Amino acid sequence: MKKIEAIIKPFRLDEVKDALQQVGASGMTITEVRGHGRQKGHREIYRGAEYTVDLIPKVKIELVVADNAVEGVVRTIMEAAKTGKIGDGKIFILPVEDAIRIRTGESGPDAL
Amino acid sequence: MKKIEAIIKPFRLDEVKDALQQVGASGMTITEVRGHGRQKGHREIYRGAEYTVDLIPKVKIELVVADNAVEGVVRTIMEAAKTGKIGDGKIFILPVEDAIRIRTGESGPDAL
Amino acid sequence: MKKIEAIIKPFRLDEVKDALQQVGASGMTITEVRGHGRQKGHREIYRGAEYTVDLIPKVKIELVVADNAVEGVVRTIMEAAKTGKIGDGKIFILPVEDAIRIRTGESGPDAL
Amino acid sequence: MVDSGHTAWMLVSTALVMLMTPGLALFYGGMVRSENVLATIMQSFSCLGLVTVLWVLFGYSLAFGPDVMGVVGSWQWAGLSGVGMDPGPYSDKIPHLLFCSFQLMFAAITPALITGAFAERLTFRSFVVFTLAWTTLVYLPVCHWVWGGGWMGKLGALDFAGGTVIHVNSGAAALAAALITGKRRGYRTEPMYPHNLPLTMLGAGLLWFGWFGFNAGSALSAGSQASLAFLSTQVATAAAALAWIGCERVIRKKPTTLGFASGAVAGLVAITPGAGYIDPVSALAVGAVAGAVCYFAVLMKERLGYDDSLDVVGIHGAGGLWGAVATGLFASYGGTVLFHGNPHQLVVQVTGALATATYSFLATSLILLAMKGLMPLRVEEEHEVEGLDRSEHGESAYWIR
Amino acid sequence: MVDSGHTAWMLVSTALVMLMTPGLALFYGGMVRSENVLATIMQSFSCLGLVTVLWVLFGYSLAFGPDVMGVVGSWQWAGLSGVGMDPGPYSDKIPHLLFCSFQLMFAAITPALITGAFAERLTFRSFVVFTLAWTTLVYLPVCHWVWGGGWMGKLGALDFAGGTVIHVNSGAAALAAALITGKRRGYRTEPMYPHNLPLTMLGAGLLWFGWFGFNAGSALSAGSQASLAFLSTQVATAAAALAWIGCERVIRKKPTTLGFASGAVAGLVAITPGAGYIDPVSALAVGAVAGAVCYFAVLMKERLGYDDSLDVVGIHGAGGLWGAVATGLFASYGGTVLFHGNPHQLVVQVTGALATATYSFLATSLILLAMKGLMPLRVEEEHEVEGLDRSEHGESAYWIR
Amino acid sequence: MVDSGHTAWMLVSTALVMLMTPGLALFYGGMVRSENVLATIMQSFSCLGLVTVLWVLFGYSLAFGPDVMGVVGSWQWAGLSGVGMDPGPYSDKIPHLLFCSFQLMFAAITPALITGAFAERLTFRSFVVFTLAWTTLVYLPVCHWVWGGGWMGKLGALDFAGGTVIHVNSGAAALAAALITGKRRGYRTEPMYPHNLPLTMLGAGLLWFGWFGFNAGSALSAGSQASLAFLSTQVATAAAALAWIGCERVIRKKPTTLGFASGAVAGLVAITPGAGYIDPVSALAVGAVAGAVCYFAVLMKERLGYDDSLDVVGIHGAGGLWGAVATGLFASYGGTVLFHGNPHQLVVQVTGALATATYSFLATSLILLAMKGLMPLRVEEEHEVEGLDRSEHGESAYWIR
Ligand SMILES: Nc1ncnc2c1ncn2[C@@H]1O[C@H](COP(=O)(O)OP(=O)(O)O)[C@@H](O)[C@H]1O
Ligand SMILES: Nc1ncnc2c1ncn2[C@@H]1O[C@H](COP(=O)(O)OP(=O)(O)O)[C@@H](O)[C@H]1O
Ligand SMILES: Nc1ncnc2c1ncn2[C@@H]1O[C@H](COP(=O)(O)OP(=O)(O)O)[C@@H](O)[C@H]1O
Repeated sequence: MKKIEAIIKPFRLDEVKDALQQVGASGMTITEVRGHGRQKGHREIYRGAEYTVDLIPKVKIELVVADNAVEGVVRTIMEAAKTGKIGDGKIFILPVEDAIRIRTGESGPDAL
Repeated sequence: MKKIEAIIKPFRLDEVKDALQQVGASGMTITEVRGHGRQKGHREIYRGAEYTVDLIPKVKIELVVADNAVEGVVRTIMEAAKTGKIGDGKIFILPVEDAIRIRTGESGPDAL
Repeated sequence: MKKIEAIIKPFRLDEVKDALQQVGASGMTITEVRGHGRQKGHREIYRGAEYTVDLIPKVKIELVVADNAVEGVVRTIMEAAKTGKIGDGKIFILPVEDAIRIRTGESGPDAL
Repeated sequence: MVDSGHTAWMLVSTALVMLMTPGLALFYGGMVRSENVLATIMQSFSCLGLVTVLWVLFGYSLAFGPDVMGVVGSWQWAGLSGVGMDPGPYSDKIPHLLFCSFQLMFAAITPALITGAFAERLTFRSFVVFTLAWTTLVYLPVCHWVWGGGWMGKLGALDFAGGTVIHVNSGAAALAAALITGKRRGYRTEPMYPHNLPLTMLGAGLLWFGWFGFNAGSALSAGSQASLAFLSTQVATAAAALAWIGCERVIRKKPTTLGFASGAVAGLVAITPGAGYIDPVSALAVGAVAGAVCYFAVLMKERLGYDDSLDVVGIHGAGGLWGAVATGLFASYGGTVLFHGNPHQLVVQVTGALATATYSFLATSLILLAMKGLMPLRVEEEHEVEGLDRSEHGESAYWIR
Repeated sequence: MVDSGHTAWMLVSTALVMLMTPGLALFYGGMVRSENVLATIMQSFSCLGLVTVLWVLFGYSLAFGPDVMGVVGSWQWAGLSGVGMDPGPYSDKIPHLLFCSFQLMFAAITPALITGAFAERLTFRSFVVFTLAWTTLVYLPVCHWVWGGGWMGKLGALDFAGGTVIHVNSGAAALAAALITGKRRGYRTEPMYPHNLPLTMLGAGLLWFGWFGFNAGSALSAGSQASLAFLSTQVATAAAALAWIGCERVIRKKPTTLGFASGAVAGLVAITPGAGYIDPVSALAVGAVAGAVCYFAVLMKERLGYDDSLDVVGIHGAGGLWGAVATGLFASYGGTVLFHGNPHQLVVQVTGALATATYSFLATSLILLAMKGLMPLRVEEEHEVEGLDRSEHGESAYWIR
Repeated sequence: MVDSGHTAWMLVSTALVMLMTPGLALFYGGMVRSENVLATIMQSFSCLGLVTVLWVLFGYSLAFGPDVMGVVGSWQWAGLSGVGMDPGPYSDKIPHLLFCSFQLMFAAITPALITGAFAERLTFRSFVVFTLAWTTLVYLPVCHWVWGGGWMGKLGALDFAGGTVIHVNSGAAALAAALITGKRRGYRTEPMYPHNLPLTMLGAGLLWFGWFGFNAGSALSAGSQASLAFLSTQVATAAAALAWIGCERVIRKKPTTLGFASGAVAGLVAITPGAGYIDPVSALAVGAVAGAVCYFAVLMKERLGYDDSLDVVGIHGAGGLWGAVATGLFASYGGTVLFHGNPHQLVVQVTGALATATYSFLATSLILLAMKGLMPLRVEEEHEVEGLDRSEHGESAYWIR
C-alpha cells in the first residue's frame, strides 16, 4: 500500500474529489494547510504598514491505496488539479506498512 | 520506529488520548481534518438551496513509536475509538527512519 | 527523497521558515496542529469550573527533500526552532518513494 | 394626553428592550460549543417571533386586561381590541399601544432567558411547544399578579422593572428545566468551553445597553425617576462585575472576561426590581453583593450536580432573589423599606419572590413532564454529539478559510 | 416650532437608521464566503461615506428641494443652503437639518441593499461609480416622486416609510445588476455557503432594531402614529419570520436560522409602506404573507437562473411589491383602502410600485451597460477565486489561531 | 424644570455613549492577535466598571463639583451628595443625576481609548492601577478645566463634546504609555495582523452610532444645536473615511476596510470639539483633512519607532489636535472664529489643546514611571508570546470546530 499526499489549490478540491470518486477512490482525508514555494505570496496592508504573506492556503489530500491503484490515482489528481499556473502543487508517494479499519478490525488493503 | 496515523471521530478524541496516556504513549500530535469515505455526509440548507456536505469532520492523531510499541498502541486506539458505526476511521502505519528531539538533539527512539 | 516533519512552537515558525529559505529549501507545507507530550498544558477557567487544556498549539512543517539535503535541513530547523525549553518539538524523517509536480508532471527530485 | 417627550423615551426604551433578545442570543451563543451556536441563537430569536404573535392574539389581554380575581386578566383585550392610540389605564402620557409594545418585549425575553438552562440538547419542536405553553401558563399570570392589577401588586410588592416577573420567574423555571431535561451528554467528562467569547462579550454589551430601556424605561416617562433608574443600573452593574472578578481573583487567581460579563449581568438583574427606588450609592452595595452572590451560586451548581448549561439559575434566579430582598432593604424613593424604618416591606418582597419561584418551578415542571409524555424533549444522542445546528436546522455556523 | 420630544425621537430615529447600514454590512458579510467578507462589508460602509457627501452637496436638494415639474427637486438647496436649524417645509416640529439627516440615512442604505445582488464579484471601483450614479439618477428622482412633492405623491400613493422608494426600487435595481454583472464563477457547481451565520444573525438583530427608527421614525413625531408603526413593525416581522421557517419546515423538513432572519427582513420590508396605517392584527397577516411570498420568490431564483447573490430581488423586490399591495388592502389610518371600501387606492399602489420598478430596472441597466463599456465591472477570474478581500483591498478578514 | 423631551434625548445619549465602550472593545479586540483579544476587550469593559465606581465615590465631585481655584472641583459632591433628581447647575432642563450619568460615560471611555497604546503587553493588574490613577490625576482635572468651571473654559476655549478633554488628552497619554511600556516582543519582525476585521468593523459601526450621543448629546437638549451636531458628525465622518481610503488608494494602491474604519474614527474625533458649532459643508472640510492628517500621522509612527499598538496617538492625538484647530477656524454658531473674523479664538484653541497635551503627557509619564518602580508593568516574555488571554485571564477566545 502507498500513501498519496497531494498538495493542491483549494478551489480545485471539489473537482479533484469528484474525479477521484469516479475512479473508485472514495476514501480520503483532507487537511487545510499553508504552502510555501515558488508561488509568490501577496501583500497585505494594515494601516500604515505593508506585509508580505508568503504562506498560501492550500489543501492537502491524503489517500492510502493499494499498490496497483497508485498510478491511476496520481493521474486523476494531476488532471483535476492542474491549472497550469505556478503553485498547482505536488504529489508525494510514501510507503505504508499496514492499514486497519477501526470499526471492523480488518487490515491490509481490505481496510481501505 | 513507526508512525501511526489514526483518523477518528472527533468526539472520541478525549477517550483515545486518555487511553494512550495510560499505556505510556503520551507523545502525539493532533490535526483537525475532514474525511470522505463510506460514511454519508449531511445536507445543509441555505435559503432556497440544499447542498450535500460530504466532507465530515475527523481528527487525525499521529504518534511516532518504537517498533515494539506499535501493536499495543494500535489496539488501544481501536478500543477507545470504536463506536461500531460507519465512519469510525482508519489506522495507518508508516515507516520512520529517524526522530530527533529539537530541545536536546537526541535521536532515534530516545527522542520520542 | 525524504520527508522531514518538524513539530515546532508556533512563534518560531517565521524564524524557521526564513532559515530554511536561506539554505535553499524554500518548498514546504505548514499545518496547524495541537500537541501532547511532556510540556504541561494550562488551566482554563469557565465560570465556576476549571479545566486543564493539555493539547498545546504547535505548527507542523513538512518538507520533502533530496536525500543529500536531509542533514542540512534538519540542522537548520533545530537551530532556528530551539528555545531550550520543554515543548520545543520533534523532527521525524520518513522515506518518500516519489514526488510529482502537478503543473509540469516532472517527477523525482526534479519535482521538489 | 400623549406627551411627545415621554413617548419618545418609551419608543426608544421599547426598541432597546427588543435589542436585548438578539443580545442575549449572542451572549448565549458564544458560550455554547460551536456546533450548537445557531440552535442557541435560534431559540432566542424565535421567542421574539412566537411571543409577539401570542401577545397580540391574547397575551396582552391575559396579562394586563381587566383583572379577574387578582389572578389573571380577562379576554376583553384579545386581538388588542380596545388597545388604541390614546393613553390607556397604565399611563396617561403615552399611547396605550406603546405601553403594550413595551411590555411585549419583556414577555419575549423571559422565555429566551430560560433557554440557557436546556441549551445544547432540546429539540426545536419541544422548545417551541414549551415556549408557547410557558408564556401562557406562567409568564402571563405572574406578570398580571405584579403589574396587571393582581394580588402581588395589591400586596404592595415593589418590582420596578421585573426582578420578580422576569428574573426570579425565569430562574426558577430554569431550575425545573435543567432537572427535567437532564444533563448534556459528556457533562463533566468532556470539556464544554464557550466557543466564541468575543461574541459573548458583544452580547453582554448589547444587554447592558438595552437594559437602560428595561430599567429606566420602566418609569414609563422621561423624568427624574428614569434618570435615577438609569444611574442605579449603571452603578450596580459596574460594582457587580468588579465583585465577580474580585471573587475570581481571590479564589481562582485569575479574573476572567466571562466573569466580568457574568457579573455585569448579575448586577443588572439584581438592580432591576429596585432601579427606580434606590440611590446610586446604595446601588453600589446592591451590585457588589449581587456579583458575589451569583458567583457563589454558580459555583454551587458544581456541587448540586444539575446541568443548567448557561447558569440561568445562578445568575437570574439568585440575582433576582437578592434583588427582591435588596429592594426591601434599600428602596428610598417610592416606598419606605427596612433601612428606612419599614421592616414589613421586606416580608412582602420575600413573599412575592418566593411565591413566584414556587409557582414557576411547579408549573414549569408540570409543563415539561406533560410534554415528556407526548414527545421526545431531547435530540437523539447521535445528534447531540454531532451538534444541534446540523441535526435540527441543517446548517453550519462557520465556514472560515 | 421645534418640539423637544419630537426632536428627541427624530434624533434617535436618525441614529437608528444609520445603524442599519453597518447592520446590513454584517448581515450580508456573514452570508458570503470568508474570502469576500471584507469586500462585502466595505461596500455597505462605503455607501454611508459616499452618499453622505453627495447628499450634502446636491442630493438633498434634488430629492427634496422645491419641485420641478413633479419629476425632481431644484438645485436651490445644494450645499444645504437654506436648510437650517428652524423647521422646514416637511415638518414644523423638528429642525429642517434634522429632517435632512433622517432622509440621508435612507438614501445611504438603499444602494447598500443593492450590493447584495452583485456581491463577491464587482470591483470596488465599479461599485463606487455605480453607487454615485445610481443614487443620483435613480434614488434622488424616485424619492422626489414619492416624498419630495413629485407626481407619485400627488397621485395619492401611500408609502409611509419607503416600501417603494427603498425596497421596490433597490429590488428592481438588484435584478438588473444581477443580470448584467452575470453569475459568480462556480455558481451552482461549487458550494457557496454563508461563512459566518452568527455574524448574519447579529446583522439581522441590528437591522430589526434600527428598523424601528426607519418605520416609527417616519411618523416624524413621537406620538400615536409612531407607536402604531412601531407595533405593526414588530408584529409583521415576527409573523414573517415564523411564516418563512414554517415554509421551510414543510418543504425542506428543517427550519433554519438564516430562514428566520430572512423572514424577519421580509416582514420588515413588507410592513414598511404601511407601518403607520395598518393595525397590529392586520400586520400579522401582512407579515405572514410576506414570509411565504419571499420564501417562494427566493426559491424561484433557482429556476430563473440569475445569480442574485444575497437575494435582494427575492426579499426586497418581492417583499416591497407585496408591501405596496398590502398597504392598499389593509391601511386603516391615513386613508381608506380596499378592505375599507376604496378599491381605487389599490390601483394607485400598484401603479406606483410598478412605475418605480420599471424605471429603476431600466435606469440601472443603462448605468451598468454604460459602465461596462468604460471599465471592467468584475474582478479578474483569478481574483474572484482568490477572494476580493485580498485582491481588491489587500486584507484578510481572519487570522484566528 | 425637567423637560420630558430633553430628558428623553439625554437618557438616550447617555446610553449611546455607554455603548461606545463595548464598541471600542470590539474595535480594538479585532485588531490584536487572536491570543490577546479577550485581554483587550477586558480592558475596555473594565474601564466601565472601574470608572463608574470611582465617579460615584468622588470623580464627579472633583470634575464638576464647585470650582477650587480653576483647577479642580471640590469634594462637596462626593458620593453624589446633593446631586439629585432636580436640575443642577449644568442644565436646567434635565435632572442633575442625568447630567452626572452622561458625563460618567465620557470619563469611562477615555482611559479605554488609551488601552490601545499598550495593548498586547500590559498586565491586568497594572492596567487597573493605571486606570484608577490616570482617571483621578489626569482626567478629572482636565475635565474640570474645560467643562467644570476651570481655567480653560474661562479662557473661552471651545470644546463642544470633548475633543480636548477626551481625544487630545488620551492621545497624549497614549504617547507616553507607548514610550514607557516599550515595544511588543517581535514588533516589526513578526507579522501582527488584526485577527478579526469583521469584529473591528462591527466595533466601528457601534462607535459611529454611539458617537451621535457623544456629539449631539453634548447639546444637553433635543433641539437645533443637537441637530446641527448630529449632521456635522455624520458629514465629517463620511468625508474622513473617504479621505483615508483615498490616501491609501494613492499611496498603497488599495483602499482597505480597516482604512475606512480608521478614517471614520478620525473624522468622529476631529469634529467632536466643533460639532455643535460647525455647519455641514465646513464639516466636509474638517473631515476630509482629518482623514488625511491621521493617515499620515499613523504612517509617521513607522518612522518614529514607538509601538502605539492600535494608533491612539495617530488617530485620537492627531485628530484631536486638528479638531481643536478646526474649531477655531470653522465654528460659526456659538462664537466667532478665524474664518468669521476672530483670529484670537484660534490662539485660545491651540493653547488649550497644547496645555492639555503637555499636562497629560507629563502626568501620564510620572504615573507609569512610578508604577514601574513598584510592579512589573508588562507580562513576562513567555506569556507575551503565549498570549495574554491565557496568561492573564486563563481563557481562550475561540474554540471553533
Ligand atoms: N519540497 C516541498 N515539500 C513539501 N511541500 C512542498 C515542497 N515544495 C512545494 N511544496 C508545496 O507545494 C505547493 C506548491 O509549490 P510551488 O513551488 O509554489 O509551485 P509548483 O508546484 O507549481 O512549482 C507549495 O505551496 C507547498 O505547499
Ligand atoms: N483510503 C483512505 N485514505 C485515507 N483516509 C481514508 C481512506 N479511507 C477512509 N479514510 C478516512 O477514514 C474516515 C472513515 O472512513 P469511512 O469509509 O467513512 O468509514 P469506515 O472506516 O468505518 O469504513 C474517512 O472519513 C476518511 O477520513
Ligand atoms: N511520539 C510522538 N509522536 C508524535 N508527535 C510527538 C511525539 N512526542 C511529542 N510529539 C510532539 O512534539 C511536541 C513536543 O513534545 P514534548 O514532549 O512536549 O516536548 P519535548 O520535545 O521538548 O520533549 C508535542 O506537543 C507533540 O506535538
